[in-house]
Amino acid sequence: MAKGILRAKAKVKGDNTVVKIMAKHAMETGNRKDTSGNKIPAKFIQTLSISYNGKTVMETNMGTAISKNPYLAFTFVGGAKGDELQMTWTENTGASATETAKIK
Amino acid sequence: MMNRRSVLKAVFTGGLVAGMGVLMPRVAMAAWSKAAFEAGSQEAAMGALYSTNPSASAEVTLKAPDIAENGAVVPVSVKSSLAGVTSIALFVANNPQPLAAQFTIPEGTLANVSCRIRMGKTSDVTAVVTTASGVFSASKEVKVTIGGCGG
Amino acid sequence: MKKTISLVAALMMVSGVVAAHSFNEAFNEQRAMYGKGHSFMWNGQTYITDHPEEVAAAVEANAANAAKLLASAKAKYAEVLAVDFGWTLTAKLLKSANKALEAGDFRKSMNISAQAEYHSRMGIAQYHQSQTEWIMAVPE
Amino acid sequence: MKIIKSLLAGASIALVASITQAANSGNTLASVDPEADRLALQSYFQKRFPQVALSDYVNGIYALDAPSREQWQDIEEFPPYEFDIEEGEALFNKTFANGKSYADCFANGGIGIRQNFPRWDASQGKVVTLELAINQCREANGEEALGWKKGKIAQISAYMAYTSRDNVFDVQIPNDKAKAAYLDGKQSFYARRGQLNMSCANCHVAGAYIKIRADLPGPTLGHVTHFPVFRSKWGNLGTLQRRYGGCQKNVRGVPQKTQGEKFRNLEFFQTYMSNGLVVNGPGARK
Repeated sequence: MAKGILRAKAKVKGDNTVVKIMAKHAMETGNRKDTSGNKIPAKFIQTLSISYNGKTVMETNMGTAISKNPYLAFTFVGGAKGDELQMTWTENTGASATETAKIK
Repeated sequence: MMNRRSVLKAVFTGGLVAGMGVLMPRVAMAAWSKAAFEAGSQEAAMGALYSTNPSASAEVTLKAPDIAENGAVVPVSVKSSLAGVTSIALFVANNPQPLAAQFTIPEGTLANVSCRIRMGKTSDVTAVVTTASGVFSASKEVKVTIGGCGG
Repeated sequence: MKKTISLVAALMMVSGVVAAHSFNEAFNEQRAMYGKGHSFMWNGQTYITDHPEEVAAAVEANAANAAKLLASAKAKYAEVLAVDFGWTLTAKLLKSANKALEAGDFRKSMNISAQAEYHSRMGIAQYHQSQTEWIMAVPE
Repeated sequence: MKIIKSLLAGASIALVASITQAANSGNTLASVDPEADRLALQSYFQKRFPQVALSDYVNGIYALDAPSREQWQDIEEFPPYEFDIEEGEALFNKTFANGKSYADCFANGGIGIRQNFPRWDASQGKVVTLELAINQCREANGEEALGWKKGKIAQISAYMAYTSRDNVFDVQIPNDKAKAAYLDGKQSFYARRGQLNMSCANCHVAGAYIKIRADLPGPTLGHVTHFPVFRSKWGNLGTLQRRYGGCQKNVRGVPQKTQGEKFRNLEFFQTYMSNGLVVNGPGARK
C-alpha cells in the first residue's frame, strides 16, 4: 500500500471524466529563507502529465507560483469506470515518478 | 528559445489535426520553458511563449476571487468557448516569476482547468488561451490583503 | 473670529471633561489626545497625563534608580504572569531596559521600565476585571 | 385573533426575558445555566443573521460571507487535510510497543466519538479534551506524549473527527464540578486580555462578520465543530488550542498554556455552545 505523492479523484460524468488531482508537495520557491537567513533551495513539481489508454489527456508545466500541495482539475471526453489513469510528475531536482489512479 | 517557439508553432498549426499526432505533441508538451518560467516580468514570460501579444477575448473566462482569502492559496479556473484550444497559461503580473502554470490541452480534453496559485501581493491575474487562430486572454485583479489574525 | 472658535472649543472640552467624565475617563481621553506630560483640568484641579510609572521614573537618571525601576518592573511582570494576563511586548521591553541599563543609558532604561511596569499593571487590572465585569460582555 | 397575537407576544417576551436573565445572571455556580446560555447564543446569531440556517454555522465565517465561501468551496473540492486524515488513520491504527492501540483507550474503538469531547472526567476531576485523551492513552501504554499543537496529534484528532462527521455534538455537564469548569470557560471567553484589551467574544460574538483589518472573524457558534483545521496561513494542520494561543497572541497577550486548565475549560464551554451542531472536522481555513 505504498502511496506516492499524488491523490486523484476521477469520476465519470456523462460522456466525460472529471479529474481532480492534488500532490503532497511543499512547492518550495527558492525565494524563502530559513530561520538562520539561508535561502531554502527551490524544490517544486515542474511537470505533471496525465494519460488515459496511452493518450495524454493533460500536461501541466508548473512554476513556483503554484501553491503548496498543487491542485489540478480538468475534464476529458471519454473514460470508463474502473479504468486507470497514469500520472507522471517531475520535480525541478530531477526526481520523477508515475502513479496511477482508478476512475470511479 | 527559437527552437521552442518553432516547435510550439508547429503544434499550434497542427492543433486541429491532433489526435492522430499523439506522439508529436507530446514532445512539445513536455518542454518546461526555463526562459518563460524564470522570467522576472510578465512581458518577458509572454515573449518567451508567444510570438504575438495576446488579445483580450470575452470567450476566455477567468474565475478568481476579488479578494483572496489567503495569497498562499488562491483558487483559479480558466475556461474558454473558443474552438481548438491547445493550451492555457496563467500569469500573476506582480509575482517574482509571473508565469504560474501552463496547461497543454490535447484534443478530447475540455478547455476548462482549475488550480491554486500563490500571490505575493495584489496583482492582475491573466489567463492566456492559445488556439489555432491566435492567442487570447482575460485578466482580473485579485487583491491580496494582510490579515489581522496572524495567529 | 478665530479666537471665538478656539474659545468655544476650549469651553466645550473643559465642560465635557468636568461634567461627563470620571477622572479615569478624563485622564484616558487627555492621554490619548496629547500623550504624556500634558496638563489638564478636572474638577477645578490641574492634573498631568503621566502614568504613575512615568511619575516614578521622573527622578534623577542614574544607575541605582534605573536598576530599582527595572527590578520593580520585573517583579510586576512576574505578578501579572502569575495571574496569566501578561502582555506580549513586556518581555521585550524588560530586555531592552536591561540592555540600556548595561549600556549606561539610564534615562532610556528608566523610561522603558516604566512602560513595562505599566503593561503589567494593566494586565493585572484586566485579571481583576475578568473576575467581575466579564459578565457585562455576555450578549442579551 | 387578537388574543392569540397578544398571547404570542406575551410568550415571546417571557421567553426572551428568561433567556436574557439566564445569560446575564449566569456568573455564579448557582445561577449559571449552560442550556440557557446555548439557546441565548443561538438566538443572538439567528437574530443577527436571520438568513443563515442554524446547521450552516458549522462552516464558520463561510456561513456568513459569500465571497469567502466560494473560495473555500473551491478548496474543499480537494481539501489539503486529506493527506492528514490518511496519515492520522495510519497513526491511529499503529499498535504501541505493548501491543495495544488507541482503539483500546476509547469507547467504540475510538471511531465516531468526537462529538463527546471534551468530556468531564469524574475520576480525574477535570475536563479531558480529545487531544488530552490521546496523549493520556499513549502515556498509559508506555509511549511518549506528542506535542499538542500540530503534527501527529492533530492528524490523529483529524482522523477521529473524520470518522465522526455528521454526528451531533453532545457535550455533557454531569455535575457541579463540571459546571464550575464550564463557568470558568465562559468567564475566559468573555474576559478581555492583552494590550488590545479584547476578549474572544469581542471578535467572535459581537465582531463576527465585522472586518478586523482584512479579516472577517467567524461566529463562535459552530467554531469548534470543524477542528482540527488545515489553515492556509499555517500551511499545515493544527488543533483548536493551537488557534487559541494564536488568538491570544493576536490581541498581544501572553498565551495561556496549551491543554492547561484554562484552555480545556474554554474548549469545554465553547463546545457546549455548539451542542446540537454536527462534527464536520477536519476543516480548511484561510
